[in-house]
Amino acid sequence: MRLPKAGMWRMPDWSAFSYIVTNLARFIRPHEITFSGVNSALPMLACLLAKRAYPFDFTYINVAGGVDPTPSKVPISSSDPLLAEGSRAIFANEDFYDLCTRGKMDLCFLGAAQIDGLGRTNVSCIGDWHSPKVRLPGGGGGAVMLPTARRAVTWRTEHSLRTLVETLDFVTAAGGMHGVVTPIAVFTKREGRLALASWHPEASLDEVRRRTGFDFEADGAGPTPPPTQLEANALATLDPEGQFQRDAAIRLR
Amino acid sequence: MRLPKAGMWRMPDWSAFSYIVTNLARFIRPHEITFSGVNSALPMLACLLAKRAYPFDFTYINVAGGVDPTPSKVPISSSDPLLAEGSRAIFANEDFYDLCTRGKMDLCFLGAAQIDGLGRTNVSCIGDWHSPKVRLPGGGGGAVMLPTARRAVTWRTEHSLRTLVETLDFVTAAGGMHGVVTPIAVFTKREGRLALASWHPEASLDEVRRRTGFDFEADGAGPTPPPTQLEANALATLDPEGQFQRDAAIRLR
Amino acid sequence: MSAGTAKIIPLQELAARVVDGSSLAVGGSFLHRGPFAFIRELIRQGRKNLELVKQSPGYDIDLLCRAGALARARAGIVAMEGNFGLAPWYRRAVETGQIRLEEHACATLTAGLRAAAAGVPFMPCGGIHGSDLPALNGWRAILDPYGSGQTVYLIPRIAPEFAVIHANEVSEEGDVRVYGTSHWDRILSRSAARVFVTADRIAPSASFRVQPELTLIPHFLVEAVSIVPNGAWPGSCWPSYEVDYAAIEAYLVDARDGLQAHLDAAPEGRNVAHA
Amino acid sequence: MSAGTAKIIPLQELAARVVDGSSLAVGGSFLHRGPFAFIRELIRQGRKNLELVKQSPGYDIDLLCRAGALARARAGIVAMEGNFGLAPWYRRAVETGQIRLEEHACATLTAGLRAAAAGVPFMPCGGIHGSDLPALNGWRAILDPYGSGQTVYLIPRIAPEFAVIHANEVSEEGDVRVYGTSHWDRILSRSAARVFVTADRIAPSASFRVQPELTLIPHFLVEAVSIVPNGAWPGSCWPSYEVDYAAIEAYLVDARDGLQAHLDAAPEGRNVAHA
Repeated sequence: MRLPKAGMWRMPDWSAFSYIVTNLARFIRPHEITFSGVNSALPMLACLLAKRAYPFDFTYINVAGGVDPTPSKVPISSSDPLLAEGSRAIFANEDFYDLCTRGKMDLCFLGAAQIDGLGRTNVSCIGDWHSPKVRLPGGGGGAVMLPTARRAVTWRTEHSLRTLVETLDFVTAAGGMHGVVTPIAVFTKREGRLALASWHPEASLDEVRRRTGFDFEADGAGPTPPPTQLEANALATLDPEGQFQRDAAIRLR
Repeated sequence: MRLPKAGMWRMPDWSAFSYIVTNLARFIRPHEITFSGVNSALPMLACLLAKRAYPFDFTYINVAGGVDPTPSKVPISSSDPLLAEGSRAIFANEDFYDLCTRGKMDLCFLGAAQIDGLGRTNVSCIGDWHSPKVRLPGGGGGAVMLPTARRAVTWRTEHSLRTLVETLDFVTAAGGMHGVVTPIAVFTKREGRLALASWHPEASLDEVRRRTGFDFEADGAGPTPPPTQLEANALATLDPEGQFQRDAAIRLR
Repeated sequence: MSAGTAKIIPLQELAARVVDGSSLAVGGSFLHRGPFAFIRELIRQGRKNLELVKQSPGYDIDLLCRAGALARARAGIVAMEGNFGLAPWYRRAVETGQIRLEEHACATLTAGLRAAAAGVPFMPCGGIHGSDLPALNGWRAILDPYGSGQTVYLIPRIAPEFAVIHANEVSEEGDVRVYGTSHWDRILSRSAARVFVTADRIAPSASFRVQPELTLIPHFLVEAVSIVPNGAWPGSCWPSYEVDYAAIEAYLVDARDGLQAHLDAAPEGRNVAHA
Repeated sequence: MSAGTAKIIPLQELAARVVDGSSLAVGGSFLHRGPFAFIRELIRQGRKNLELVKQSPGYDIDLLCRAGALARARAGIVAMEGNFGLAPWYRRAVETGQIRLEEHACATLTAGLRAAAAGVPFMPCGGIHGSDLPALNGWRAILDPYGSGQTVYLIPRIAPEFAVIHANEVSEEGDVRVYGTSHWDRILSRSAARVFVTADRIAPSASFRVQPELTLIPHFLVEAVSIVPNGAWPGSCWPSYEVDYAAIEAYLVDARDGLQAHLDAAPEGRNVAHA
């Protein structure tokens, strides 16, 4: 990814919502199989954006059994059967999990509540599992898909010391984390630990460090390249009234 | 099964073919799930006969994925897709094997080349497995279905010292054998060993003993009750030109 | 089960067959094609101490917790989904110890169900390494006895007493057809001892004969069926109806008699279910 | 594999991708919906030292043995079926040691394929107790670590390099539809590293969009497809054509040049395959 020269960047209005969706989409590679699951509106939008914005072909499968679907509208629920509209096959749950565990899933988007410096995730609980302060959604795809997908990418709508932590309250899933996207930063795994790849043009390396609970390398990191016209247009098409952006209610700070 | 008084019986023309098909059908019980597989023309005919001749309902599933099919004609091959004609579902191979291993298959018809007194079967080879005199079809359903079906029933078109043996050349399958039908006899399992239930009216206990390679109990055995009118009619409907009977070419002696 | 016997009964009679303390596998996923009218009927009948088994429950498990009908859950991921986030009454039930949770990954729950479907005591499952879930649940890993050097976790059999599926269409005889994804319904219908189905409508048996490949569950695996139009409300049943988000918003208001109001607002009346 | 790329190629090119010594899982069962034109094309191209993996091979394995193309087989039950009994050239090949057989029950072969499909090194399989097959194949049994007292056999992973399926219809993009039973084709298509398909005809992509539930194998699992009308000859392809018993009878005559005569009699010519 070619980065503009640091410091030169001016773009006051790259929303945290657009930042996360766009940077999730940028993890998608040509001719690969990419999966989005339940509770995953942002990755769903990222996959649909990539289909529109990028000049290459890839296979998008989702938890609704869709295979390269052409939904007549974008559903609020990322597991909505609308996501199989226009699909020529139904590739249901048992099938896509087996695809992943046998090593043929190239890219999986998986949710997380807490993420540590090793790219492990907690989606189970805040506090002790047996008497939780907050009971979270739980295991889901992570424990099986994170270690078996060729690449897994997660996102967090809050970048803070309680979401990007040194120590997880519970290790729900560990293994193949490849990338993490937050409102202000993109991390990728390097030598077994998350390293900063780039930061939101309105943020800075200092801010990312201040708001991150684990240590990380940042060699070669700089401001994230802005959305291309194609990326911006694609997202505008997917969210014409900005409803998803409003519902997501994500802030940089 | 009520038996006519021994000795009184007169019926010169109960063919070995009809004897096997009819007695296989008589193992089918009301409201149960019964399965016929590949290489199983006689059990296929038995299931179709039972549907026509017996005053009770049962579920007939087969290796062609058929569930209570109504084939427009009776196929030569017992795995012919014709056996799913008229079926409201396709219950394919993985499904009926799982049904059996989880203990919900009531009655399975399974082929055999050799059968021993314990009701174990050899369908693998004559002679040593590693340098066989005759390589037989092999494992098939037996090793998994025989021990897991609630009842398994087999048949042999030749009743002789080389087919009903004291010692199998190879134990392909062992376990839940419930009954065996030959051109001259019906065996059922009793206290872990095959016992004679009845013999062909034209045969005798002596003849069955002479032509059987293993010892067996015969308490309460007598001539097999002849085909009822309904059984005879049903078989006539299934094999109007006697083609199956000719192809099977089964002899009493 | 035998073929052809009349299997279509009223919803109340279907729900009445589930006794207190039963383990119940529930079809669908989150807000989509779940047997929600059946779940509500269980609550109307005052069922208690149930166990719910489902990879991704949400509205259903929250409703059961809110009604105090649930004692145990085996689940992969629990949320209302859409934009509703966590399932509030479920969350409270776990945090206060009102229910006992066995936390799974969706695929480990499925592995346990596959073990039941295949009649074996356990099923291997890929992944899991590095997770705290095995220690939590007592899952054992074994080294491949065939020398690959791989260590694999074995998930113990999960055999629910009941599976309840909501389908688009059934035949008079109880054959089941769904449109769009089957979610986890196939494996649920093969792993439970008894399979119940609710369906939006009856379709002609002839239509099943024309396309038997579309039948997800054959009649002989199904004990009983109720015809419940809109039975997946407030969830979706593709392609017939979408999620009723307003109804879920209303459900989530923590008002006195809120549960009863929600039950009363449901499309299935006391008598609708009679087919 | 990516979506949309042109996957439809001539039969000769499809068969040419299978190199000598490959392990090949073959679809269908006995005389029904097998990719028999593909098998014949392998023989025309003089392929050698192949391994065949199939629960119930018959005509296909016999043909490969007759042509001297086969070195190994993993099979459950082998016969010509119909009224033809044993597969004569296969039988001879085993009896003379021309091929090495790994004898399975159909369900143990399937368990091995399921292990590959699920990415685990082995798969438990019910039954088998008391059979000589485990000793023959070195299958291990383990005691249920969860205390049921059950002992269960573990079947090692079986991962063929290729699966070849004959289908009724494919889309231009390579989606696969079959009518009637799918035999073992689903699990073959999920366990092999590369999936090839021959099909009687192309069906409009729109027809797949209307009923995606009927698609057995989605395009992205399929590497390449050849359109081969009557590609299952002399076997059946329901509901299009039945078994050609006369042709099989002719095939079974042990005449000089009998094999060549049979190959020449096949409907697929050198060029028919071009789509």
